[in-house]
Amino acid sequence: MTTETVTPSQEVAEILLQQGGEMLRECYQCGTCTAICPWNQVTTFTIRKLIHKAQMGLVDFEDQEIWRCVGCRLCVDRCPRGVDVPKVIRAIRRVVMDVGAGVVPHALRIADKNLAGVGNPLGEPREKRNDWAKSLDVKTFTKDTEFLYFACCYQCYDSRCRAISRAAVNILKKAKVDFGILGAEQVCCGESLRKAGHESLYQSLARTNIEVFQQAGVKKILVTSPHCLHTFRDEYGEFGGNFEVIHTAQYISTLIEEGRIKPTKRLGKRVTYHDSCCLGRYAGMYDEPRQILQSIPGLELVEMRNTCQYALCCGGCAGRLWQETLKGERFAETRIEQALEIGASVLAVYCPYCMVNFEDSLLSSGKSESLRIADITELVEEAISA
Amino acid sequence: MAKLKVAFYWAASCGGCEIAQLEIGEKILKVAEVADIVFWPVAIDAKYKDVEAMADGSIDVCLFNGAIRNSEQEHLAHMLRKKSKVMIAYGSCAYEGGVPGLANMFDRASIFERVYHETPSTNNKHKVFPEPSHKVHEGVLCIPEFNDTVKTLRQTVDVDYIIPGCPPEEKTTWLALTALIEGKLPPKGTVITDNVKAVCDDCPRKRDVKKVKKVYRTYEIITDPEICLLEQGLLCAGVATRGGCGAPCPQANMPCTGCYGPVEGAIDQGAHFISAMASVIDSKDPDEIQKIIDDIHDPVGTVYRYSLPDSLLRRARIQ
Amino acid sequence: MTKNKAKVGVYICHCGSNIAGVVDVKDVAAYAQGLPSVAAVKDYVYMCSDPGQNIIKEDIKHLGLNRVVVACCSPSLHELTFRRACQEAGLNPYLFQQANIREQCSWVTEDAALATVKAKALVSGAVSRVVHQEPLEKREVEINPNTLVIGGGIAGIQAALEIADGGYKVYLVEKTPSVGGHMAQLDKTFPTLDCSSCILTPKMTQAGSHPNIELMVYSEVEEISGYVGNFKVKVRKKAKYVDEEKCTGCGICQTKCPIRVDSEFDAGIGKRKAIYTPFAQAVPNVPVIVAEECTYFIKGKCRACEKFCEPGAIDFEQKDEIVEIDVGAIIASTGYGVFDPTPMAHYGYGRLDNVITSLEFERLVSSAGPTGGKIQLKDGSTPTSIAIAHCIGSRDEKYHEYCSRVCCMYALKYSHLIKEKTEADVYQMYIDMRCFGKGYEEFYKRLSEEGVKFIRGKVGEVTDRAISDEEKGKLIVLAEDSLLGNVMRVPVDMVILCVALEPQADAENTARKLGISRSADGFYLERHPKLDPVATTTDGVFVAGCCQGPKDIPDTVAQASAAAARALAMISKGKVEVEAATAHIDEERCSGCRICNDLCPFSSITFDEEKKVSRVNDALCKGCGVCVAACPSGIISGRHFTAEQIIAEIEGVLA
Amino acid sequence: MSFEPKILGVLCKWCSYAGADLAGTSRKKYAPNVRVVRVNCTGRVEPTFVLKAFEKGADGVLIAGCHPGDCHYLEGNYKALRRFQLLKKMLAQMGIDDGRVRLEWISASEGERFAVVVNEMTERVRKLGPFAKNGGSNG
Repeated sequence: MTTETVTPSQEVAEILLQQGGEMLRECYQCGTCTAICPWNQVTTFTIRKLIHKAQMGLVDFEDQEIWRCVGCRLCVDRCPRGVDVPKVIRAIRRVVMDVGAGVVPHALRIADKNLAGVGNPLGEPREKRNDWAKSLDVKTFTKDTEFLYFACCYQCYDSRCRAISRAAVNILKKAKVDFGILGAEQVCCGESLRKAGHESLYQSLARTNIEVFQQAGVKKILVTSPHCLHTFRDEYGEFGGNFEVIHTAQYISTLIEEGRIKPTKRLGKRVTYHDSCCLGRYAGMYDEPRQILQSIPGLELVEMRNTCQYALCCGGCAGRLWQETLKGERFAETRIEQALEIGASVLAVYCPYCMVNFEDSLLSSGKSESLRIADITELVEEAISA
Repeated sequence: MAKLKVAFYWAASCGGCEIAQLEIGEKILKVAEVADIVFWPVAIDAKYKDVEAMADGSIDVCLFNGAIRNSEQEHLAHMLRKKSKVMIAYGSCAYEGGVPGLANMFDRASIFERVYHETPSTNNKHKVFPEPSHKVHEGVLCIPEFNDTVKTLRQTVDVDYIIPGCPPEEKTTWLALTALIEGKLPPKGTVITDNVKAVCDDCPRKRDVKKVKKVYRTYEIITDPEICLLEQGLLCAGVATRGGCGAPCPQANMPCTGCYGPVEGAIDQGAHFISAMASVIDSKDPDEIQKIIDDIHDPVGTVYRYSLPDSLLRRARIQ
Repeated sequence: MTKNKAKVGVYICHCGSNIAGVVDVKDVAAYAQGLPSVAAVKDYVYMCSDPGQNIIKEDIKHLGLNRVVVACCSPSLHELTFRRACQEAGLNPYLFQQANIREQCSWVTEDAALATVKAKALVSGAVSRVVHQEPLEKREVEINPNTLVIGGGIAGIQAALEIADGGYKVYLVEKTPSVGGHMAQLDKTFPTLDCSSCILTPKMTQAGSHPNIELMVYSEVEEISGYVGNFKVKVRKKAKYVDEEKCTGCGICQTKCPIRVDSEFDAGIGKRKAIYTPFAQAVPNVPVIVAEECTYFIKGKCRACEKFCEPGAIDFEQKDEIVEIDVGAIIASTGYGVFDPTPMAHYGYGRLDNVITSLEFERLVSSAGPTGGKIQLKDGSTPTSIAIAHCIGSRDEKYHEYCSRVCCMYALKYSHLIKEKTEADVYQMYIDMRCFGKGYEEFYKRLSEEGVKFIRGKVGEVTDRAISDEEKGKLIVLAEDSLLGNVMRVPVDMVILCVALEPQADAENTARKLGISRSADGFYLERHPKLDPVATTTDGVFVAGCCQGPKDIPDTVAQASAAAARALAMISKGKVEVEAATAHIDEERCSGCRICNDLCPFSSITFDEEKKVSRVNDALCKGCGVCVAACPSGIISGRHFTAEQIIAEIEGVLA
Repeated sequence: MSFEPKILGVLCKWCSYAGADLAGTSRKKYAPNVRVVRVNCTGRVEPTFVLKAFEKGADGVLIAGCHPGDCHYLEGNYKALRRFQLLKKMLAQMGIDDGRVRLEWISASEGERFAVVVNEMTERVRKLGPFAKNGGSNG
């Protein structure tokens, strides 16, 4: 250990405040966040110390630890000073992504480059954005259409996730909902990118979408990703985009309640539901997904430990989906074990990121035989296709 | 006893006061027994020069309604003052400027611009605006000069009594006429009503302590007919308005708009109303207070609906 | 005296060179001479000196002045001086007005010429105002020498005893069946570790038997009206169904009663009967029957207690009784409530057996408690390790932002008691150790020597999910040791949650009855946080103990004594002066619109439903003028601050 | 000659008047344009006073009282705030510049601040020029 004369770096502290980290001043270093941070179940991650370094202006921007936080908000709900930790972390990341200090992890840089170039993190061509809807006969949104259905990038391009958007379309059609889709001019919602710290690019994505929506005369948007929900509903307003944004969890539960769709086909399975951070702690939607599941005949709903506001993150928020997490440190693995522990044969999710993460971990852990990962949208589609 | 000589005049007004004078119904016969009308442009053909020819002080009472908007009205006010023993400002316009007084939110130039140029139905490319005098072949044409600022009768001539209201209620008019007929005139300057308290005193609605979280316009809310309108978020000016009208508006589910003017002794009706209203806004948070206030769309028009020319500021400042 | 005949004397002070060095006082004097109603103008080197004051007094007597203006320093310095001078010369002191041409003119203005202009304006304002000023009489009200103390915890007992020993009557109202409060529930007290009941019981007995104290237990204050010196209080004495005169306190009824319910006194970890005294040393030692729990009241049969009561003290016919008392002063010592940690589900309280609150532990460790002082787990076994979690519900913006002040110290006390009675390891999970009192730091040191382990970090979670063999069957406490930067999983048998002290659940209601305010945290608001910590915004109402904010026993006792001293001072004076410059409603012109009703911070405005007019109670009004400014009819006048006077001054200074 | 604005200052006696006194005892020099009237509390200030001041030749009005939470009468300053916010809206409609009326919280210990506020306000009003008493040409 060396002794050094520490001059807390005022400039760095100031920049962090400017980048939206004001809340860090409130922290009194009690360590509650560290104590409950899910990372500490698999490795060591002293988030409290990182915040203290930020307070002192002593953050090491080259340290890869600053990319670890998944923004799951578990700590926010328990912080006695109400510090919005993900916002503090976001401010630190902005210094790297936007201001140019430190090092951007390689995998994140690729996703970032893709977003800047082709408007989606997967690097797929723009013009193929609507390929998933081919053969489904979905009408294009016009200003007389009630809802715009916005599919998440993964639901547009990822082969596994396309099933979700396709299921959603089938449900909506069956319920005779007046909806349409827009074309390749749409881009990624940018939610994860913002949490990963690239504010300027996020804002340009957001503005693009807002313009596309406004020009098309969009008022109401249906989404199947809670990430889109969060940023469309809670963040686009900052840039003049004010839309009524509804996640299918909410909308489908209403359709069922109103009898516009009827889940009649039995699903004789033990199903557990994984609350995604964005739909759960961010949007507070815990009941709707469970109500939908319980409306499916024969389905037995069981709960894992850590559910609802205490749910464990899948590990894919805040840009972590695009980065490599070492085997043994993946929350998705823990979650799959938890599901198997209670004898579930289906792990239901309501978020494409969770889907991608769980499918990945399931494959690498070789447990594909014993557990099926399914989006609730898919389960509903099956149940109503009698 | 010789019959009373009575004059009526209307200046900047809507004509409602003329009708209100007839509201007394068959009691008019009683008036006719004791009074002769010597001048009443709305009903009797008489020329200004006839009035001019009368001796000073030869009219017993002049009931003058309407505000002073132009030079003709100003001239008549002075003339009638000279000819009359008693000058009465009849109705809100003469008393406080009234609705025409809201023109004090503008000046002559902007009013002309609007009326003679901007209105969609007007075609006046060359911006021909009224001029007090205009030379033509045959000579000079004159029309009255339009003032920048509307004035009250009291700001123009000495006034003996005031009968408030837009228009005055029948019972208020009759109260004044009875006093005249019976010769039992109150001290000069009296505003003649039968209630010195605010309109609330006449209002049958149930009143409680007041806490206003949201302000509504009348069309935005269906009110409880039993409860004070102010408590329900309507800007009822009854609290800051002289009573005597019998509170007909609140009884018809409409908030008082303040036509009887300030309560006796109050300095500025609008300022008092603002103070009272703001005091009962139920918030300590500047942003929330502002949000509540944002719903008050036209404060001046609300608190000075009839009294802008008579207020402390008298008019808006035009840049 | 009419305004037309106002004769104003204007006196310009040089204040040595303080004023005259900048302001041209002769010029100001000449200007004042020309103002309306001014009958005399003089300038003098020091107006506040005796010769200066004498000039004014002489002029009042000889020139017949009926208004006086002195242009000098700030009224906060010499308003009283000159008012007194006027009074001594026979002029009502409210006919004096001061113009501040020093602090707000000569001392702050660079340019002498502009300072003179400003001084003239200020003098003009004062002259213009003083003409409209009216004589006012200072008013005094008699003080009723009886005092009401609400709440019979240590604060209430202490305050009551102080006043009673001073020779005055005290009504001590307590809502439970016995005095003693929270202190009676405690086992030992920090840092001295003396037994709580050993020091409290004698005081309770003294309060119970003092000839000047009328104890009203099982009673609640229903309504308070009146004002300082003359409060009228309605107290509901709840039916005890036991005749106090006949009961001998033998306790047989309690052994015979078949109904067992959770004991409030034992914080729910012990049981009591439907007829009970909260604890053995209760004062008075008379049990009460809880009708909602009693079999006889519910089903109409049983009466076991009655059968065995030899003196025949059981009386099922008793009814609640409303007693009216008159008092001059009120001391609120209503204490605190205890934070319920159930909403913080991650701590497992209510779900995990051996997660308990500090108050429950207090009863557990008490030798008079349900276990006789044995520290044990729910299954009766002795714990081998205990974690003490600090700041549960305190210092937490989601619950209570404030520090509860006593937890660090009682947590240390628990460590000692645990070490004394068991072999258990003790962990303290703390954010900051706050040991501010006399002997507290020393106590901390002593406990450190006893081998207690201190982990600097707030507990994040308590779980029963073991991830290793040594965790099996244990409660695992998760906390970051922030000094090490490591997350610790601490397996223990018992977790004590140091829960916050919070305002009583009915604090809002009580505050309303008392007409006092509460601070943002919900505790009663003292008049001044530093210089007047026992008075409240309502004259004659004082606060003592935790109802004003969390505090330990020494601070509570000190505040109680202070509150008693304030009440005694009032009583011994016999009279209290009330504000003369109050608001007045002209009922002849009040329309009863009720705009003003809720604005008064001192609840001095009432509405007469019959006459439909509002009315100001002079004794409660402090003359702030908020109602005056609000009255849409302009018919509330603020004495000495009338609209006429203020507008006259405005016109004057702008002239 | 440059225009010397006349500004009415209405100060609460517990905080702001004491703050102004403190500016005096610490010999802070500031513009002589504010003429102070002392009231019990900003809660006593009627909108009428402000209008009256303009009518009587003031070019601006400064109202100052205790900081929120510090009112000697508990909440008088909040009531002043509500009235002020509504009055401001009305004055804006009447074409009266925002800079002519100001409500400030100045404590008894903020002598320095009082001086700063007075100087700022004086300069602002000086720039705005004299208040047009009648505002119309022939009215």
